[in-house]
Amino acid sequence: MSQSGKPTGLFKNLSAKIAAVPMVLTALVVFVGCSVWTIVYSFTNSRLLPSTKWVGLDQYERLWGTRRWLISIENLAIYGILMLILALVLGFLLAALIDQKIRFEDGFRTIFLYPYALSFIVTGLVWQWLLNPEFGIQHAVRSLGFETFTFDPLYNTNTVLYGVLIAGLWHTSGLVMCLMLAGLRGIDEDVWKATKIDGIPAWKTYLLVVIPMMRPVFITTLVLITSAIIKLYDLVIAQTGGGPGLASEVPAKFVFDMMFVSQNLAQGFAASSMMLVAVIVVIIPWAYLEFGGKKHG
Amino acid sequence: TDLEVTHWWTSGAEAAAIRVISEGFQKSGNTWVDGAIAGAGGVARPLITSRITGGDPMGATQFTHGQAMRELIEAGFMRDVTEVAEAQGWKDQIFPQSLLDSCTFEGKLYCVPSNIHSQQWLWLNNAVFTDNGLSVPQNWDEFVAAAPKLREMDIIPLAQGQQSWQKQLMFNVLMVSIGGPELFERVYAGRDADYAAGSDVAKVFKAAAEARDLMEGSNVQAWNEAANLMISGRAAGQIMGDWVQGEFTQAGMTAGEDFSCLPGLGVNEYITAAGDAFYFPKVDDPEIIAAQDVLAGVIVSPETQVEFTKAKGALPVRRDVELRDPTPCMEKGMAILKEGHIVESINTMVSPDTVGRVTDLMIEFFADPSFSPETAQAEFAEIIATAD
Amino acid sequence: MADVTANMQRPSPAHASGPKPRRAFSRNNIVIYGILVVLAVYYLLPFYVMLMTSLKGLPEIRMGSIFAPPMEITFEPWVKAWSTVCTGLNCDGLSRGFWNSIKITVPSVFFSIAVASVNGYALSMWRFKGANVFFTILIIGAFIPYQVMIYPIVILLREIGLYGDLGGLVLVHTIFGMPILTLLFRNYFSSVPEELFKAARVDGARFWTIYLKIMLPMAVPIFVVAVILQTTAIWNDFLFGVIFTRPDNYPMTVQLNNIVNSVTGVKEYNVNMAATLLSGVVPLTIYFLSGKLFVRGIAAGAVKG
Amino acid sequence: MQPSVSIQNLKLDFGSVSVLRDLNLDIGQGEFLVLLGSSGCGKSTLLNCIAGLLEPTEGSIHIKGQNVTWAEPSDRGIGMVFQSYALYPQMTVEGNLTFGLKNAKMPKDEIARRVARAAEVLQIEPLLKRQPAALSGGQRQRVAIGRALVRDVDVFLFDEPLSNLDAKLRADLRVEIKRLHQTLENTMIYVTHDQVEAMTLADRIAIMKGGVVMQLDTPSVIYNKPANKYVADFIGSPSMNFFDTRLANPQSPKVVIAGKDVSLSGYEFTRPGFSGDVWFGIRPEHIVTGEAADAAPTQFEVRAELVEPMGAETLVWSSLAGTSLRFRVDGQMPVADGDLIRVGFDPARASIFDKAEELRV
Amino acid sequence: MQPSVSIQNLKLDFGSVSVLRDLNLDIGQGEFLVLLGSSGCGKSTLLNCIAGLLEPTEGSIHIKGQNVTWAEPSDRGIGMVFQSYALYPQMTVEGNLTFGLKNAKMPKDEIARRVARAAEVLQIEPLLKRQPAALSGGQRQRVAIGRALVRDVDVFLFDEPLSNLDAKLRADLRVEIKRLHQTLENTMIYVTHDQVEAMTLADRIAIMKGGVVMQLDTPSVIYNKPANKYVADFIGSPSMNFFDTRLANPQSPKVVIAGKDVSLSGYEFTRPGFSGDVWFGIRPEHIVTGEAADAAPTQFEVRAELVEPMGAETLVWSSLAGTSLRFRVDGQMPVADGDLIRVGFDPARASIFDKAEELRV
Ligand SMILES: Nc1ncnc2c1ncn2[C@@H]1O[C@H](COP(=O)(O)OP(=O)(O)OP(=O)(O)O)[C@@H](O)[C@H]1O
Ligand SMILES: Nc1ncnc2c1ncn2[C@@H]1O[C@H](COP(=O)(O)OP(=O)(O)OP(=O)(O)O)[C@@H](O)[C@H]1O
Ligand SMILES: [Mg+2]
Ligand SMILES: [Mg+2]
Repeated sequence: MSQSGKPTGLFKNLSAKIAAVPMVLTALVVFVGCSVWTIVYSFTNSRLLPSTKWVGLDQYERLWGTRRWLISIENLAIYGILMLILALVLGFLLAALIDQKIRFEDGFRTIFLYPYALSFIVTGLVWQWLLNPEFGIQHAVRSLGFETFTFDPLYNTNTVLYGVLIAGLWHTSGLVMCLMLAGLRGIDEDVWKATKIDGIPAWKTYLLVVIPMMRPVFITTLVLITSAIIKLYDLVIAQTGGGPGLASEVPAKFVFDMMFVSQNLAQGFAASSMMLVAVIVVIIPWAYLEFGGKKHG
Repeated sequence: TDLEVTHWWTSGAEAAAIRVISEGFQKSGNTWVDGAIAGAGGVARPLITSRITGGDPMGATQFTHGQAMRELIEAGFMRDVTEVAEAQGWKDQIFPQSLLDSCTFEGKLYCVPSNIHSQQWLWLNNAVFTDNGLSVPQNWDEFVAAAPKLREMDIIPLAQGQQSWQKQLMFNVLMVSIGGPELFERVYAGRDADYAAGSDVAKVFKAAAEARDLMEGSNVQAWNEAANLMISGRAAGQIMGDWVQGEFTQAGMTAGEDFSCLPGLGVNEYITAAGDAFYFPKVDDPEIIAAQDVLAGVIVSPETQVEFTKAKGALPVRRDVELRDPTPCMEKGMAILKEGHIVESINTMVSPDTVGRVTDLMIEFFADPSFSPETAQAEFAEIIATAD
Repeated sequence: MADVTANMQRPSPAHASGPKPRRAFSRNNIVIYGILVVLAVYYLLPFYVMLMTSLKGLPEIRMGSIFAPPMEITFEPWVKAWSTVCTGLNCDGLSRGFWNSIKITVPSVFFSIAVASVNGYALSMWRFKGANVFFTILIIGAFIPYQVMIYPIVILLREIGLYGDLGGLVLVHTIFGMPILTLLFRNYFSSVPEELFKAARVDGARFWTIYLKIMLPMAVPIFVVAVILQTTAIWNDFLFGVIFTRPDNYPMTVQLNNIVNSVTGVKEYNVNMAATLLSGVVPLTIYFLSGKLFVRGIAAGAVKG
Repeated sequence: MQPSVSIQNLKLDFGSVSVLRDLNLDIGQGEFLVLLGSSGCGKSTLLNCIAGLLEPTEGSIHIKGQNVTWAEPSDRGIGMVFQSYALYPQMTVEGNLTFGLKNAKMPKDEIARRVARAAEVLQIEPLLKRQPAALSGGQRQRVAIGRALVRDVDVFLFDEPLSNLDAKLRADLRVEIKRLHQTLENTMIYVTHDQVEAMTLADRIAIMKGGVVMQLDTPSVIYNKPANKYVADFIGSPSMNFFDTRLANPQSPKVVIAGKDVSLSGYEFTRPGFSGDVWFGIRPEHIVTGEAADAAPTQFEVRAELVEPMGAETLVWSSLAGTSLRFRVDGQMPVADGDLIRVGFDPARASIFDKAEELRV
Repeated sequence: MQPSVSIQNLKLDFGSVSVLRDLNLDIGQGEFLVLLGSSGCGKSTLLNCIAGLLEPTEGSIHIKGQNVTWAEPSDRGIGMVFQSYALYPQMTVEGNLTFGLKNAKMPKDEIARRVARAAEVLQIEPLLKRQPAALSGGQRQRVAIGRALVRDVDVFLFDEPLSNLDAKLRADLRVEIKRLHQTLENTMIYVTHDQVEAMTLADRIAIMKGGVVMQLDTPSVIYNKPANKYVADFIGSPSMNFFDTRLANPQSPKVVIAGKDVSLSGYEFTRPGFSGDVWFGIRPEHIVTGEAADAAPTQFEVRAELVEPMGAETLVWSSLAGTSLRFRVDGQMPVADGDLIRVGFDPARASIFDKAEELRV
């Protein structure tokens, strides 16, 4: 038996702290450090290489005067909201259907999940193809005799985002389904029984009882989908290249093009700083509530 | 020695061309490590700059000339090849002079031009016109006049891909060809914003608006898909650089007979003499430095130039090489070059940032029929006012 | 579960009166299966088109509908995509990239999961002061577009001399995999009874012993999930693969990009599709084989808040 | 009188496993029936069949004379209370109570009336606006009962409603449920594996094992005259002491325990005249000590091996004739390990089972 | 003799919540101490402090004279058994038993010897190669005990080790733990909220409430002479009947219940001479009926309101002087709801608490 004194703060749980070093470094050096670096350089006149010629808020002024940036933000907002809602709805619908103790459950689940195994690049390419009026779905339907059938979302400024959405949903909703399915399976059987005895129809049970009970699942899902939405880039590149016109431009692409095509780093940094600020404003209060004060278990 | 060379020449003709260089290089006993990455703007450029600034430079890299590289040169990441140039007497052979000028920074030469590509061409599928009882236009105005008839026949007058650089190319071609080389240089090199807002430039925007109408229905992405529209007769013409010839040749069409080419859109026969160039990052290893020197020599050597330009369908950078089996179009180009009807490339006159802004404007303008030429011109003038 | 269904749908025995029980194909079931089948078509269509196109010859592609099955099946596009299609001067198709991808994916998956699982374990069992702050930063990090980070990370890697190394790429994957994976593991380990951890401490096990001997063997389901997610993400990664490696280490996605974006005359759609499928073979196989484990693993704790 | 719930030839298989086998049960109007049995014996399954949550493989279920074998759960006039409460976590208590009624489009004032009554009966008025998470276990269980109560049902089904609660609360709620039954006079079917609950609550108890009913009778008969050894052993804590012996029945029936003849003249035989190998069972609480032992018809001297003082009484573990013998003594009586104690019992209170079928003789 | 475990001025706060407040406790060598208290009173927290799994905010803990307040759990010479067993699910039983020893780098043959001994004591030899998932609840709990046993510790800590088991198994294992204690003679600290366990197992019981010890004494004292009303109410099931009355103490102490004078001449006062408002408490099991009632010093007539037959005895709920009165009658005695019953008790067996501080008078 040792007769040691009270260990001081630093040495308490020493191993745990050592083990957490990678995480701490990542959090501080990469996520905080790099973000701060980016923000700092957004106040400079950096072009191809970072420079320290300060220009104050010029980059931001220019950014908010750039139509492409405004369009990008608007596009992301529309895409993001629709994607969130539709992915959750579709994912939940799929999960609910699969949870009906159906036959071939494994088969259906695999069919809905496999797109997630493919990259956004592949997803974008395939859907670009399918939505191509020359030989895609429109062509196929027309050759069946419906000569006036028109389905070319990618070639219309007003609908291109929905074309991207179709592909995005195709890719992501399977994962959402999996998460939802796990959530549904975690719900107490007795609650189902109780609603049956109360004579509640199934749709009402889902809406009023089950979904509210699946809060943690929805949160995990939200984190996953939202983080993917904000990073939306590859899909657009592969599917539309941002077009037609600027109709499917997104912020991540704006940042990338600014930094590497226009070789105006500072402008790209300014744009990414704005994205960062938006993320932080939305996430921090939520993350604090969700992860900050929580007790074990 | 192994020398890693990055480039974005991945298509068939381009790959054949780069093979010429690599074979020439390997004859010297060195090894060519190929670092091909498809997609110039989006992928290859960040990679190349990251590699160089990240301290893991390749041995040599393809890059478009112009201001793009300036900062890397200024920051001291790039090697100058002045010695090789002087030893091999490039000054006398390389033509036009502007090629070397754009590689020169503070009196030193930092890149090796490999070929010349010109952009200001209108390509026409002759059969489309003759089959419909039209004569093949000889200039832009005739082409525009023929358009309504083509439309009736359900033919897209002007093919065009949706990629952003094509929109920019289109606009600047119109600027050179419709507006004339002086206008072009006054706007970009002189950065004369007032002029850019004036009536001369307004003509260019009017032409652009016309072109926009002519392009309606051309729903393809890549330039070669657009070319394909034309080859297959669904479109009548295309404004594109000389590299598009390769597509016609591959489709078995003969210049002059099956297709026509109108440099400067048949209006102002001026072309840009810009092209690709190779750059050499600074390295410590003397063996690699030696290999870089060898490569520099190989690129401009007459033997390479003949084969290379043939494979790529480009014009050579030396005055002393004879084209082998040139097409009538290439001969036209060569003649214009020799006459000195050359304009500088936009890339050497303004920064990539400015090019990007012009591009964004053109993307919007060409995509949206309700975008009036007047508004576009006003915005364009603003970009020119703040261009750098 | 399947048994229950079978029983619940059993027709009523002869002697029972009253309203008839539900039958195997009640209206309900028709609706359910109807929706499922329609949706399945949406999900399968791209795969079907890719597969069919990759088995056709070029002339047939130009003529026919993309939905029509090949009149004449040819595996040539596959062979070409795998072994002869050129990118630049290298004409060995995707095969080279395949091994590179494996070389990149295996260590990256290993390290990113190793680090994230230790993080999750430390966060849930050994909560020390400030741990949650770092964790929150990580989670926010999950939302940061990669493009924002590329530039500073290039500088960072240059400073520590890992730029261009496979090690550097592994590090990058570890860093960017950390937020989501840590969340996953933290949630999972939080659902492990705390008493188990206490018992191990009483038994004299310290941080690493508990992790290796107790927690690791218990976390198999969540490891499966993590491996699947991470393998897919890393295998499909393009941006990091191209920026943080040299050409001789380019992963398959880079080659796929080269093949698909190479602009030559007529697009060889069949080869492109074959290449696309080939590049997806590994993640697809993983999903097909372990989809069940994936769902089970997620259910086992990934979704508990 | 027509039975309230009548179950005929009920069979239920899960795949190849028979969980209920040809089960028959009639439950009278207003009766409190407890289904008692060890874990996995099919109690919940039977209850779910009655509720309509599981469909039987064969057989029929009638409630109030109606064949409801295939009716919807909500159409059967039943209410059910679950072990895990199964409250809707995001609704207030009131929401939980009214959810079913609103869904049935009942008029508002009627809903309010019923909720008020249920809240009053269950004394949960102050909780109506709270969420289940803010309730204690006992309160939650009361709300769960309330949910059945407001539906004004004929039959209440309870599936181990108290087993998640601590002992004290369990005792209190047990009494409340009993009171509730006396107030409402509904039929109640109550599943438990706790025999104290069964004994105190039931009008009749059905002891189940492996999907069949072993005995169905009043608590007192089940306790005093268990029909078979399983029931005898299952009921009572600590459980009955069993001696392996032989019932000789030439003229007067007797058994031999630890060498002593024990006459069974006072024993009420179910199968008079039986003789053969038997289990002779006597409950620990029927073993007396001290003066009472001296007065008992049968007496032994045993050594206390382990003493468990439990407050009001003390449990003593000893052995007799190679069999462990448990009995209780008054909590005030000083007993220590190793003490020799005189015990006695009245064979009339014993239960005897033949060894072959383990049925009461 | 030096105490085995000594806890001095222990305080523990979780954030702003004080869970333990200035707690002092000395546990003798070989003593079986039970910590009893309702849920959330801090029992587990105290045990975790002793084990070193939680660090106290203030105060010190000594085991065998050594200050171990800051020592590692494994260095304290303690073994701990958890409610949820906390067996390492992926190891065999043997692996579970040897994990701690291997961590301590004990020689192989010594490990084998200890495992063999523990397996013998706990009768789990046949299970050694199995995984915990293949064990029954009782077997798992035995393995969990074995894990502490092999470590040859001075102090065993049990945190509600039996509360996950069903009633029958609980009774059996209770006896086993008692036997184990008699065999090993270690110090044992045992947390439970089940009073039967506490009464049967403990040498001394510490009744906790809100982080402080309310009473620490032998089961018999706690049962018969609870120090305050909380303890009196907490111990005993059904719990003590309390009458709200006044203790008048001019010459001879007495209280008035339902209009009758009840003389307290036989009552052993803790605070002789006290007078004022009091709670007069009498346990249900100290209320007698029938002939015994006639002989009791104090008698009343009450009406049975609810009858709970429990087999060996029957619990009767009635009321007296506006207070609910519970008592037990023999199981054989026929009582029905509404019957008038004569009850009596001996005031000497009562417990009386002043109303202000609720301490025993
Ligand atoms: N869905 C199911 N599929 C297969 N077997 C099942 C299913 N549900 C229950 N069983 C089996 O049926 C038997 C009876 O289960 P039931 O739930 O009725 O037991 P129980 O008496 O309620 O037990 P407990 O006291 O543990 O609740 C058990 O052996 C169980 O394993
Ligand atoms: N980590 C914690 N943070 C804050 N409060 C806690 C924590 N752990 C326990 N508590 C609180 O401390 C009090 C005592 O908890 P403890 O677990 O010791 O109770 P207990 O007596 O063991 O109860 P039970 O019988 O339910 O096990 C409880 O009110 C609990 O809510
Ligand atoms: Mg059950
Ligand atoms: Mg506890």
